[in-house]
Amino acid sequence: MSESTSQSVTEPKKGGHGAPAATHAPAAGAGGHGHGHVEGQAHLAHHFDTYQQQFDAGKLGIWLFLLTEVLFFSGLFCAYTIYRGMHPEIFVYAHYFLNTTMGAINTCVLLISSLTAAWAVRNAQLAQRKLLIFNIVVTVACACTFMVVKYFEYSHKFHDGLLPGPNFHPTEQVWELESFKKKHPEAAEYAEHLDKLGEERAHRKSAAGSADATVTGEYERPTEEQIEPLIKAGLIGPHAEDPYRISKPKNAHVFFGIYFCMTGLHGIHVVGGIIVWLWLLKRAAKNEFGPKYFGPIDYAALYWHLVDLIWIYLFPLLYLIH
Amino acid sequence: MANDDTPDTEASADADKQPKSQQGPSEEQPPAHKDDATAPTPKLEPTKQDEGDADERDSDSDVSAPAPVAAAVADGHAAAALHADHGLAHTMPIWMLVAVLGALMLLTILTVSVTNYDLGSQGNLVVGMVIATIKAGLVITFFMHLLWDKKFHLILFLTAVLFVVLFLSMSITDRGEYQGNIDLYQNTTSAAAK
Amino acid sequence: MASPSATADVVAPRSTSESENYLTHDKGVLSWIFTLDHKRIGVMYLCSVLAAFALGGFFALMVRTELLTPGRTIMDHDTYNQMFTLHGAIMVFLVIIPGIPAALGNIIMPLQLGAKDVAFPRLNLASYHLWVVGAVFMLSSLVINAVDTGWTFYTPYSLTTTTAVVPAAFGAFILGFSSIFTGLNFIVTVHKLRPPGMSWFRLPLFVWALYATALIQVLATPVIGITLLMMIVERTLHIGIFDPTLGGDPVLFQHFFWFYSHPAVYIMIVPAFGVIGEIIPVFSRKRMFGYKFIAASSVAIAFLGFLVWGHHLFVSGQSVLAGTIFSAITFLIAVPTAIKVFNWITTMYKGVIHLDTPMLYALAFLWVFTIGGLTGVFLAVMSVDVHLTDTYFVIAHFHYVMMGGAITAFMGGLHYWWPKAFGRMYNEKLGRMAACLVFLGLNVTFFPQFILGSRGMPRRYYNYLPEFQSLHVLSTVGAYTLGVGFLITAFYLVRSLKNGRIAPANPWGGVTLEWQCSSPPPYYNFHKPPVVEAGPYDGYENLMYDEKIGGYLPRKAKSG
Amino acid sequence: MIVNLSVSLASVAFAEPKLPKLPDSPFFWMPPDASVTASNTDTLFNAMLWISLIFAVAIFFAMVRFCVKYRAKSRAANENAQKTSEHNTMLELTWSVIPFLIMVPLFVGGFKGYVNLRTPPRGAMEIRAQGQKWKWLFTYPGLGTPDDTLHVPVNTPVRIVINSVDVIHSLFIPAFRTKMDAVPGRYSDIWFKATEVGEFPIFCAEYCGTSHSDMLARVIVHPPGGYEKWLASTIASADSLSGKDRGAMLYEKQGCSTCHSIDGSPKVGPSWKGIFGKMEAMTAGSPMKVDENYLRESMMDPQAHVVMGFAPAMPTYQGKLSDKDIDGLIEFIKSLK
Repeated sequence: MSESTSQSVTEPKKGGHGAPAATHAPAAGAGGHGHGHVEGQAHLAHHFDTYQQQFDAGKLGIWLFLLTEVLFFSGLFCAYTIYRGMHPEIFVYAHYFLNTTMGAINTCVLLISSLTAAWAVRNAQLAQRKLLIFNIVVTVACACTFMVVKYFEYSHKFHDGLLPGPNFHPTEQVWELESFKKKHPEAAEYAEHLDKLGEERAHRKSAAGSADATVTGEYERPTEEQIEPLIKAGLIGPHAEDPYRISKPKNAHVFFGIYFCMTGLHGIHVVGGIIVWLWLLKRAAKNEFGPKYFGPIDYAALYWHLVDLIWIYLFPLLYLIH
Repeated sequence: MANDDTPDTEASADADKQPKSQQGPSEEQPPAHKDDATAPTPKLEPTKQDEGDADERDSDSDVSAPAPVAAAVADGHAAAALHADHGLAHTMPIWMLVAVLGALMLLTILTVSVTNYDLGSQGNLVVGMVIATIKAGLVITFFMHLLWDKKFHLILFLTAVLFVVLFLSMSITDRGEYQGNIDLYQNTTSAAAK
Repeated sequence: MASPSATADVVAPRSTSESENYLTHDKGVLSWIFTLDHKRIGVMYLCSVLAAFALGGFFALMVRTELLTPGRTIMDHDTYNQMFTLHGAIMVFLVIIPGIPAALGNIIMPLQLGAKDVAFPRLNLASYHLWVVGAVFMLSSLVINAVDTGWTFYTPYSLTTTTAVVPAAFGAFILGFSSIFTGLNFIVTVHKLRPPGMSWFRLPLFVWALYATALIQVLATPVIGITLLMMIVERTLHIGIFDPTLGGDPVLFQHFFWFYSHPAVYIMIVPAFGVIGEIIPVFSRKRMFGYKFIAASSVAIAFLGFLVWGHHLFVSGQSVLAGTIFSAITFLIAVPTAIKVFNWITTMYKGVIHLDTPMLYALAFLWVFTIGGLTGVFLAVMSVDVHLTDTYFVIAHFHYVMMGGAITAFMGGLHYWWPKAFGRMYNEKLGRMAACLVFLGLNVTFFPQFILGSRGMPRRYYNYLPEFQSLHVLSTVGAYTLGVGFLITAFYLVRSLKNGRIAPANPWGGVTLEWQCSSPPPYYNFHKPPVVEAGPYDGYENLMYDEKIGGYLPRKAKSG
Repeated sequence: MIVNLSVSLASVAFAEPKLPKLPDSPFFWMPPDASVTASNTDTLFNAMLWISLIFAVAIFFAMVRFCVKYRAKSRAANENAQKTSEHNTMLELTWSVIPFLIMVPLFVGGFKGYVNLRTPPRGAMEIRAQGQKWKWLFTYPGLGTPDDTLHVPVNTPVRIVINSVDVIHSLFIPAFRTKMDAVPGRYSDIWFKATEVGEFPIFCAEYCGTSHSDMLARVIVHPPGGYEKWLASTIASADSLSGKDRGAMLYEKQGCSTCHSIDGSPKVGPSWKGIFGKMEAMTAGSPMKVDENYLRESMMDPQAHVVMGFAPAMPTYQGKLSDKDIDGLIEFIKSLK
C-alpha cells in the first residue's frame, strides 16, 4: 500500500535530503526502539517517501521484535512446564516461600503503567505535549516501583537462603512459614511432631548405630488433613530428600533456579524499558512528537505492553501455585 | 502472510499508473513537509500546521491518497474510517483505555482470590491460565490496539504463539516419554545410597 | 513521476557527476565504521566474514593435518579438540550464517529491490557492530583457554570442562542478535520499501530467499539465545536445568539447541539457493524455469525446517514417538529441495550458456548440493541413521551442504556481484581455474569421508584405527587443494581492486535492478527512482553486448 | 592454545588404540554385518545408494550435456535463448510427486528397523554398561567386578543397559549397526543378537573430552558354551587373586590404565611409577605425602586432593571397589618402584 502513495508524494524527498547527515535518525528511532539513541531533526528518513510508509515500517519492525521476544522467553516457559509437569511437589513446596501480596502489587503497578503507556501514544498522536510528558513520567514511576518491590523480594530470598543450586539452604522449614500454617494448620502441627520424631530417631541411630524405623507405633495414625499437604509438598513420601525424617523434596532448588531466571530476565526487560522511556521523555520535552511522527512512542508502548504481558503469565505461574 | 501480500501486490501493481493522475495534489504539499522536515527544532505550531494539513489531505483523501485507504480496507482494518481520522494510525478513546484497565484489575483480584478454593488436581492451574489469557487478550486487543491494526501483525503474533506451542509440545511430549528412565535411575541410585 | 533532472540533483546533492559512488562518497575510517549506507555495511561485513573464513579455514587445515596419521601428528588431544571446536564455531556463527545474507545481501538486496536503503539503517549498523563484539568474545576464548566442547556446547560436558566456555557461548549469543537484526531489517525492507510495480511475484529469487531466511532468523534465533544464556547461568550459578547432578536434563539442552540449530542449517543454505537462482538464468540468458515453484519452495523449506530438529536426537535417548514424527517431516523437506534442483537444471535447457566463473560455481553447487541432499535422505531413515549418526558420514554430508553448498554459492555470488560492488573486473582465467580447483578439492576432501563414516569412523576422533588411514590421507590432500584454490581467489580478487579492468554497469547482462545503476552504485543507489514493469528475468533479448565497454547495454540505446 | 601447541610438542604421543582390526567387509561401504538387526539397515542403505546413484548420474549427465550442447559461442555473438515454456505444472508436479513416492517406503522401512532396534525381546540376557571418562565398564550377571571387554554368546539376544557417571558417551558397535548415548542421570538401552563369532570394535561416538578417541573397547562373541566357560573362569580368577596381582588385574579392568601409566609417562593423571611415598604438590592446599590414606581417598573422593598440574577428571570409585580391591591396588602401586 505504501509504495503507491509514495509515488504520489515524491517531493518531500527534498526535505529528506536537505540534511543528509541526520536523515537516518528517525528510522533508527523507529527500528532501534532504544537500540540507537538519536534525536532526528528531519523526522522523515531520506529512504522513506511518506510518513505513512515510515510509520508502517517501524510498526512492522517492532512487531517482529516482539515476535523474537516471545520466542526468547519461550525457552524458560518450556523449562518451567517440564519441571512442573514432572515434579509438581517441588513447586508446591516452593510457592509457600513466595510473597503473593508483593506479586499482586507488582501486577497492578505494571497494569497501571501499561495504561499510561497506551495513553501516552494517544497524547503523542494528538500532540498533547504536557499530558504526554505526564503519562511517560507515570509509566517510568510505575516501572521503578516494580523494580523496588522486586529488590525487596530478592533481598528477602537471599536472606532466607533461597538461592538456586547448591546454595539453596532455607533458613526456615516450610511448615514454620505463616503461609503454610494459614493454609494447613493441622498439617503444620503434624509436621512439627514428625520433625521431633526425626530428631529422636536420629539420636537413637547415633546411639544404637542402626536406623530402626519402628518407633511410629506410639502415635495414632495421622488424618488426611495432617498428611496430605506434606506429601503434596514432597516433605515426606517418595519425593522426599531424606527417607527417614520429614525434610524437603529432592532438587527443591530447581524451582528457585527457574524463578530467578524468569523474574530476572523480565526485570532486565523492565530496566531496558525504563531507559527507553527516559530517552523518549527527553524527546517529548523537546516536543518532537505529533500526528505525523509519533512512531517511537507507539513502538516503546508496544514493547512495554509485551513486558506487561509476560508478567501477566509469570504472576499466576510463580506466585499462585495451589 | 497471503492476506498481507495480495493487497500489496494489487496496490503496487497498478501503482505506476496512479501517480501520474496524482501529480496535481501532490505538488501543493511539499512546502508544509519541507519546513517541518528542515526546521532545526520543530516548535508546537508547525506540528499544528501539520495536523491541519493532515486533515485537509484526508478530507479530500479520494484525490490525494486513495491508495492507502483502499489498501487499508483491503488490508482488513477493522475501522478504516477511524484510521483515516488521525493520519497514520487509530487513536484510542480514553474511556476505553480506563475501562480495559478496570477489567484487568478485576481479573487480577479474581485470579488471586480463586487460589483460596481447591479446584481439583489441575483445576487451579487451568483457571489461572485461562484468566491470564483473557488479560493478555485484553492487553493485545486494546492497549496494543491490534484490533485496529494490520491483520498481518496479528498473523505475526499468532505465528510466534504457534512456534512456542510447537517448541513446548514436542520437547514436553518427548520428556514425558522418557521420564521413566530418569525416575528409575534416581530411585535405584538413591536406593543404593541408603 | 518527478523529472529525471529534478530527481538527479535530489538524489545526489553533493555532485551530479556519474563518477561519484558510495565508495568515494565520504573519506576516512570513521565514515566507514559509522556509515549508515547498506552497501558500506555490506562491504564491512564481507571483509570481516572473509577474515573469519580464513581463520576457520586455517583451523580446518590444522585438523586435517593432524588426521594424516592414526596417532599424534603435530598436536596433542586437547589442542585438536580445541581446533575442531573453533573451526566449527567460527565457520557456523561467524562465516556461513552472516555470509550470504549479511554480506552479499546487504550490498545487493536493496539494490535489487529498488530501495534507497534497508528499512532501519541504524539497526543494520548495530547488527554489524554486534557481529564484531560477538566475534571478539568468541575469539577471546581462544586467548584465555580455547573452548573444546564442539560447536554444539552439549551439556553436561560444557558444564564440566575447564576451558573458556562462557566467553564463546556469550559470543554466540551476541552473534544471534546480530543475525536477528539483519533478518528483521530485511523482512521490513521487503514489505515496505518496494518501489512501484515491484509486486511480490516480481521479486528476484535472491530477495525471496533472503526473505525466507529472515523469517527463520527472526523465529529461531531467540531460542538459541535463551538456551546459551541458560547454559551460561547453569555453568556459573548451577540452577539445575541442564545439569544431571542437580536434577537437570542434558537431553533437554539438545532439544533447545537443535530447535534453533536445525533451522539454522536453512539460514545457511536457503540464501545459497537465492544466489544460484540469480546466476543460472543470467548465464543461460533465459528465464528461470518455474519461478513461482522455486520462490514458494524457499518459504516451504523455511517453515518445514522448524519441524525436524529431533532428527539430530535419534540416539540421544529421545523417545521413539518423537523420533518418528521428526523423521517423517524430515522426508518432506526433500521434496521442495528436489523441485529446486530440477528447476535449475531445466532452466539451462535450450539456453545460451556462458561458462564464466560465477556460472562455474553455480554448476559446482548443483553437483555438490545434489550429493549433499541425497546423502541427507540416508540420515533421515531412522534405522540407518542409528548407524551413521556421529560418524564421518554425517561430517561429509553437512560439509557437502554447508561447505559445498553455502560456501560455493557464496563464492559464486561474490564473483557475480564483485564488479557491481567494487567497480573492477577480476582476472577471469584465474577465476575459472580457482573455481575448478575448489570443486575438485571439495570432492576429494569430503567424498572419502562418506566411506569412512559408513565403515564406522566416529566424528571428533583424534586417534583412529590404522585401516582408516588411506582415506584420511586422501581427504587431507583434498583439503590442501581447497586451500590453494581459495588462496588463488584471494590473490586475484585483491589484485583486481587496484589494477582490474574498470567494470561496466552490467557486465553479465543481468536484468534485475542492481544492474541498472552504475558500478559501483551511487550513494543513493538510483539516480532515478526505478519503476518496475516486468518480472525479474524478462528481457534478456533487449540487452546487447558491447565490446568497447565489455558489458551489456539496452538495444535501443546502442542503435541510437 | 598456542601455548598448548608448544607444550604438546614436548609431551609424548598417546598409545595406539589396542583394538582388533575391523574384519574386511564383503562390500565397499559397510563393515561386516554380525547382528540380526543389521540386515534392515544394510538393505535400506544399499537401496538408497542405488537411488542416489541414478539421480546423481542423471543430474550430472543433464548438466554436462546442456553445458556442451547450448554453450554460447561468445558474448559478442549476442545469441538469444530459444523460447521454451516458462513453467510446466504437469512436469513440476511429477517431479514433486515421484521423490515423495520414493520417500514413503524408505520412511516405513526405517521406522520398522528403528522400532526393532529400540525394543529388546523379552528375556534377553542383560548386561550393564557404564561409560566414564574414558572407559567402558561392563557388569555381568553373577560377576562382581566389571570388565572392560564386552563378552556375549552368539545367537542370543543381549540387552545392554547403559548409563554414564560423568558426561554423555555413546556406545557404538559398527558391526552390529547399533549405537546409543550413555546419558548421566538416566538409563538407556540397546539390544542385539550376534550372528558371527569373533571380535569387533566398540567406539564412543559422543564427544566426551580429551581422550574421547581412546574410549575404545572390544566385543567378543563367544561360540555356544564359550560365554559360560569364560564367565566361570573369570569369577574364579577374580576371587582367587589378591595383593598386587589383584591390583594389576583391576588396573586393566577398572580403566585405571586409560589415565595412569605405569612407565612414568604422564597421561591425564599422574603416572603410578614410583609415586608411592612421594611428596606431591596439590592444586589446592599444602603438599601431601602419597601414602595408603591418600591413595584410598583419591579412589573414593578423587576431587578432594588433586596433584598439581592435572585436571580433576577422575570419577569416584565409591561402591565400585571392595576393600580387598583397594588394598590390592595400593599394593600394586607400591610395587611400581
